Amino acid sequence: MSVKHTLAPFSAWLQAFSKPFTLPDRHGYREGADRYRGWHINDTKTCIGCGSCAEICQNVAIDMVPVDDPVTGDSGLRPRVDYGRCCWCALCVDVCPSGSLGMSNEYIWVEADADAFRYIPGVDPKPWDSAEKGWRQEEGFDLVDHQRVPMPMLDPAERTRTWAEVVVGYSREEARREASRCVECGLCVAACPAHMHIPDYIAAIRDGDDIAALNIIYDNNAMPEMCGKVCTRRCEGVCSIGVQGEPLAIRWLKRYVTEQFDDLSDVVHAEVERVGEGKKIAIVGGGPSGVTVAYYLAIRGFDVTIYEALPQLGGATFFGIPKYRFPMPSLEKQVKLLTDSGVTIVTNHRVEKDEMRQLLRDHDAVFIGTGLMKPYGLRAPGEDLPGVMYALDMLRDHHIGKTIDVGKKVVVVGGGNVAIDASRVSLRLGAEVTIAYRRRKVDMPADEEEIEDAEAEGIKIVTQAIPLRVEQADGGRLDFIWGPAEMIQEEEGRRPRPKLIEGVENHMIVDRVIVAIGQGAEHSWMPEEIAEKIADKRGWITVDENGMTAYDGIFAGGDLVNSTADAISAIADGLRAVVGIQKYVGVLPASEDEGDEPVAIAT
Amino acid sequence: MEFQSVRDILDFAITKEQEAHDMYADLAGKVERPELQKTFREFAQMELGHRARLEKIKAGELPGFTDEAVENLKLSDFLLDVTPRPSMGYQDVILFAMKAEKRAHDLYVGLGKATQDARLRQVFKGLAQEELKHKHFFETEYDEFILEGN
Amino acid sequence: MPLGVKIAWSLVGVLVAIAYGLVIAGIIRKVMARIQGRIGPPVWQQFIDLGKVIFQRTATRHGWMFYLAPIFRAGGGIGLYLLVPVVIGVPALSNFSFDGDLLLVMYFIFFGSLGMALGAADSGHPHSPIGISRGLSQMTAYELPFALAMVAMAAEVHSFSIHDIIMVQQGGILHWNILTNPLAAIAAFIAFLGMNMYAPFNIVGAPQEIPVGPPTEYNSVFLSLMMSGRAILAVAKIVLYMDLFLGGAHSILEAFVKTFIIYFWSVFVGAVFPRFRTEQAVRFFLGWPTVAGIAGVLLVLIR
Amino acid sequence: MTTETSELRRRVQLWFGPQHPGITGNMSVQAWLEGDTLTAGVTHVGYLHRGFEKLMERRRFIQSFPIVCRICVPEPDTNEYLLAAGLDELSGLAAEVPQRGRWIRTLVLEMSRLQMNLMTLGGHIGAMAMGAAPNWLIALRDLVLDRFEELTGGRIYHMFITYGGVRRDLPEGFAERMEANFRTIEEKLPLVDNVIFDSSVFRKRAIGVGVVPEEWVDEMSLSGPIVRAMGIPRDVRKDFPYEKYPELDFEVVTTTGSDIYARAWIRRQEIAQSMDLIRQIFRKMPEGPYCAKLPNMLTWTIPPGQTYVRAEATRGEMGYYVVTDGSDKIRRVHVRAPSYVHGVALLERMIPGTNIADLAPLMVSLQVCPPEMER
Amino acid sequence: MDTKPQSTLPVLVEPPRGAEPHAPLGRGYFLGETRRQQPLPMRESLAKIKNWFRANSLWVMAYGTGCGGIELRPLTTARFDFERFGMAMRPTARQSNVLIISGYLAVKSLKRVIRAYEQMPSPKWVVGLGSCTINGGMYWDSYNTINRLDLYLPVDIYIAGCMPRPEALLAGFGELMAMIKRGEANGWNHYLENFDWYKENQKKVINDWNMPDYNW
Repeated sequence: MSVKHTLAPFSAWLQAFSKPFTLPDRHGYREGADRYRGWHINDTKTCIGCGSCAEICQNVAIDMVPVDDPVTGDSGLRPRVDYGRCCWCALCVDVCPSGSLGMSNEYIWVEADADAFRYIPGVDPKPWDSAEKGWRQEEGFDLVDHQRVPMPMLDPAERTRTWAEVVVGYSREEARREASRCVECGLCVAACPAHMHIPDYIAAIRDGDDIAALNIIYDNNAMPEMCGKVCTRRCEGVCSIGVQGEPLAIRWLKRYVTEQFDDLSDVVHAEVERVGEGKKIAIVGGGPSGVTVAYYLAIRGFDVTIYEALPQLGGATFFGIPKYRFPMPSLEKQVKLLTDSGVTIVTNHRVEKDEMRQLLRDHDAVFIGTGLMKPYGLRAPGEDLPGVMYALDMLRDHHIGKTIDVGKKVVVVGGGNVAIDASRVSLRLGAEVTIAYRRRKVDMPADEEEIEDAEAEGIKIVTQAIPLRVEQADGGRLDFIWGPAEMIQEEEGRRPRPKLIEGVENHMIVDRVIVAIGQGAEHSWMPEEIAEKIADKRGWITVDENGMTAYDGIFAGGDLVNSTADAISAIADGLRAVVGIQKYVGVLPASEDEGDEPVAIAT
Repeated sequence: MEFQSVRDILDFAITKEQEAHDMYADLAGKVERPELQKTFREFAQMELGHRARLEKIKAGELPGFTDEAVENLKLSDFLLDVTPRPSMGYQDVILFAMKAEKRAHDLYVGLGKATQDARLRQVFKGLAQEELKHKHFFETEYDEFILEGN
Repeated sequence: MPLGVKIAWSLVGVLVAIAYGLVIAGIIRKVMARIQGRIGPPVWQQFIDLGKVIFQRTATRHGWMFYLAPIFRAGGGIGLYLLVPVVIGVPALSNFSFDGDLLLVMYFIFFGSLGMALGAADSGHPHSPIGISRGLSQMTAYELPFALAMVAMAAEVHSFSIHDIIMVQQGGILHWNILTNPLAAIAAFIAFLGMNMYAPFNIVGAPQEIPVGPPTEYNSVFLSLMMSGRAILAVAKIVLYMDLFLGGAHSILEAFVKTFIIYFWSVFVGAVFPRFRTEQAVRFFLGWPTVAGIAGVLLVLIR
Repeated sequence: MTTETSELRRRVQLWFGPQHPGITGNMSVQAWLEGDTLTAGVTHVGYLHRGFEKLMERRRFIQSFPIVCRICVPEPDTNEYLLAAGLDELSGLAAEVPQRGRWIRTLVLEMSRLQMNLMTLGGHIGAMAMGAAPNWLIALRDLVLDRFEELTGGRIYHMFITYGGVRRDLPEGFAERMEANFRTIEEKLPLVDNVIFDSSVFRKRAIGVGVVPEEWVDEMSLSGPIVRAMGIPRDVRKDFPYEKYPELDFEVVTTTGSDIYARAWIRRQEIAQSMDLIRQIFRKMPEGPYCAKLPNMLTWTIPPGQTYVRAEATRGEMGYYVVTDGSDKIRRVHVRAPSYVHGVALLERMIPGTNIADLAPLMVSLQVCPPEMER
Repeated sequence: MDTKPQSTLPVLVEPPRGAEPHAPLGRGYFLGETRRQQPLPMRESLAKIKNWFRANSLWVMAYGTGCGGIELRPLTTARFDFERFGMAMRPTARQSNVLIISGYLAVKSLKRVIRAYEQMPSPKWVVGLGSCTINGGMYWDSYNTINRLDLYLPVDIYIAGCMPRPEALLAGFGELMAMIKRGEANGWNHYLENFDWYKENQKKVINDWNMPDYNW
């Protein structure tokens, strides 16, 4: 025990005369650090309710609960955090696809009641709702992949010289990589009119099980290859990854799966009971809705016959969609599956009034899916001049193999998908094409992607151009005269209407004027007593929640019914009718839902 | 034609509405398609409604014509005239109705110009406005549903 | 002064002494907190603790010896206090000093611990007997230098009366025993470290080893008795030291200052050292402090 | 039960823990006494068992990160790093971890070592009932925790190192604030030295007490400060360099004695070493991204494989044996925790002959971390 | 408000497994408090004084049951210094008033905690620290931990966090003190009144129940 070692410890008394370490505030409260992980905050306006936070939370601390005032277009759910589970790892914040979730730097919460530590950030008001500081998402650390695997496409210059498909399609590797971006939120399922099981088949693709993926797809889509190529893909519009990055290429993934198999009959095995043996169903119109009804009833053992006026099934997807988007073999593949499933197909056969009456007598139910086949006229002076043609007619003639002469220069009137298709077909037939559209480019009903492709291929788009009249010009050509329009917004939320600016007339000398302004129903084949009951003034047909019209035993679907003019809605109508028909013929209890397989329709 | 009073004018207008109704009712019997028959009957009913409105104004139950601005899409200005046929389609039906309303509107505008009495002119202006409103109804229908892709 | 009045005054003195003991403990807690870099509890915290403990319900049942132990403890403290005069000339605080009280004092210092030993052993908790055995070993060890210092004092004045010892030291600081017989004082003050249970000699209640030693099982009123017993024992001991070595006190203020200094001495050492093991502590006391005590006695005898 | 132990059990039996201030956590030691000497001791664990290795088998890779840091409460970062390193290696992401990410990982590991050592050093003397030094040292450790809070958003559980790098970049002015904290720490450390290494009582209590014989090192696979206190320079940072340690300039601290004092001395030196390393890291750290581009964490799968990764925790060699099977979850994890060796096997072997008062200092100096033993 | 209504607690257990308390409830040594009376005005003010003393001298049982123990060290030492508020760590259950359940409880720990809790003299309080005590926290699906602490012990106050920082702990203890002063922290009474229920729950998870059934 040396003197040094006895005396040295007494230097500790120096501390008694210096400042204590104790924090001065009586309650020891300090503001949390700038990126402290404290209580959750959520911007409910930008939150889309995708549930990725709940998915990544390893403690199951986050539940998605319905809130009173959801913003339209999301799931209507918001995360509720249970601080009896949370571990403040902030993975939920980092994964949040919309970037709405954050954490404040507040950290004191004391309660006597264990059940009080549960709240919906942003909905239940809390003192820290407006906290500026705290843990937020940061560039450079993403738990989800925001970048889409690029889709290989033909070069625009290349495309116009050939009818080959523009989109090349993913390879297996690319598809698996793209599929692994999915966060499985399921917002797409709600957005898809047919409520396809999108996350499920994407998961199957990711796991490399293409057969399973195809079967999941066939759960509620009988024309998936068509959808994989030309769907309007509302699913991608709501995709949660798309909020901060590029949405998942759901359509291309579906396309990838369907392209993997040359003969679907070997692969698709629907596991359903054949409840419909002995029941006969007639389907008028072989478009997507009709095909859907036919397929799902046929696999249930119904005796199904499709009557189609054109030489091929497919309806608008056959005669309307050009082959560089939807090649013939793809369609034939799907029709073959239909045949293999036992559907009788009668093509080149137009049902007329008496036959329709006969069909009703012979069958347990009849489904009408004739679509909107009659183009609306231009109704401008000169519309009956030779050289003015209708896009629908032209596309149909082209697809059934007729030769079409479009001359050197073409103007297409209209801005829908039909107009774009007609333009691109004309382009490939060797013409120089201009699109004249009454409204602005943003108002065009055609797919944005289509418009971009068309422009890339060299199609000019003239907007706010109101066709006034068509006159005969020299050399058998036509003088297309149009006036400029101004856009007026009459009601909030509706698309603005064009209004002619009088006094100005523009001329365009062309060989052909192709009209694609719109199309309506054509019911001349329908017996009056039926039309009287089911059709409204515009020719549209109203159906109930089972897809049945006001006429007992007649079901309807497709463009006739839903007016959205896209294939997936038609398929959804078909699915609804499948359930409805089964209930109608008594093989399915009327009150109960069928369950989720294979026809799942959310009410 | 001479109009002495507001009453006269309204009586005239009521007659006009009645005529329109009769015409639509007549057409409803002539077209082939049942759904368009319904459409014409609907239009006829609409004209009856207009007539009832004018009668109420005449009886003083309604204050008069509102002065709200109505947008003129001018669709009827450059589109073709339509002759009613039994096989006409919905596009033509709307177009026909639109043109009919435009004609009525033009009539009141013309009458208004020919009238010296400022008060009566006001009434004609109001009636023209009414017809413009009806026309606008059809024009929006045309714009929205017929020219869907354009 | 009639005996009755004196007894009454003494009882008041006991209460004051307990309060003083608590205050001084509170101050020490505060000082200890400061050296640890903390702010520390309020000075009156000991009173709150005592009050809280009194208002507790007990939930223990043991043999009757268990309940007697706190009484022994408090009794030892009070007995010791009543024997040592606090302030000379203030009748209320001069207590019952008599010839030979020094012997009784040494007994009373033992008394509480012995009672504790009996009671704590009855609690059945293994920490209690281990703590008691540690305490008694250490006590035996520090009693040796302490007793030697006492003997030196008694030999100096040829009396076993504390009052006599105080009287000898009157007349200035140079007459204080701490200066007249520094060796004995050193022995006594080292023993005081052991007596006061501060580091490095806090082996009885060592929480890291045998939490918290003998009083492990005590709570509620019994714990409060022990707390006040401990407070008054501490006061009695420092008053005794003041009387023996610092010449007693003539005013309350003087008593306050002197006792505080004595008490602080143990804290001064205790705050900066860790704890000895039991056998290290025993060996320590039997080492040079004992030698110093013997030297102190010899110093008196030689003189 | 052998005759010998049944003989022992007739002696006084004393339970240390689980509720006992002298035990370094929630575990207990059942001991038998003869006088003041423990003649035998049995460790009892299971008070903290949560089944982490099992829980990880049903969580996605990213979800395991919040779990592993709970394995050793006072020093979570080594666990995070090891899981990240193991998965990096198995998934092939290791090549993509950016340099800055690796530097920040090293920084976090050193900060973690620093704070742990500060606390343990206090524990050495705290276990001998000297209150002041632990108070100061834990207050100083808090300064490091403040920096952790600023860097990672959490005080104790950082959940900061992930595969591919780390979760955030350094905040503005981080190095300066760290330097200011270091100055405070360095200012106080001489005082700490005075009351610990220069204290006669501490020397009496610590020198020659709790000596671990050198033969036990390989027999029991000891590591960390226990081994370095015998003069064997064994340190994973040097022997199997990982992250940026090869680029840092440091020597393995060793001393001789192999007793409590020597181990405390090792920790004291490592505090200084950590501060030096952190200063070096700040000097050498390049700019750039801090994390590789991560795949979608909700669906990520790692091809089948297995690996053993190791790192130097403050307590010794920590290792993770990770097996993946191609799914999105870990197939098996085994955590090689130094405390298990030191706290169960070594401690039981050292108890006979130990004084009752020396058990707590012994446990601190072996740095027994119960949650790590139980996982 | 003195107790949580029984109905809010989820019933975990089926009928008791047999083992009855060895003394009938209500006839124990110190069970006066279960026979509750209408407090007289005088008693009420006395209770206020008692509660003031109790609130300002909380002795915390030094038992770090889980991860949360790590934040108790800064709390008790210089940086946050809870002794300022009259609190102190007591190493023995007999002298403690507050039992901090610092995080998750393994079943084996639960047994010791119950033992310790029952040894503590009334009035006593339980503070649940962190998510784990509220609803299982990180270890909600672990086979060896309990999820809800209030099924086994009456918890007076919860502090959310994982881990709650020392500042949050101070706030929690401040709230506990306020509750004690208001006379609201009555978990210990709740325990007495629903003793059978708690015992059933405890025995449901603790399979090797070899402790005496204390009758308070």
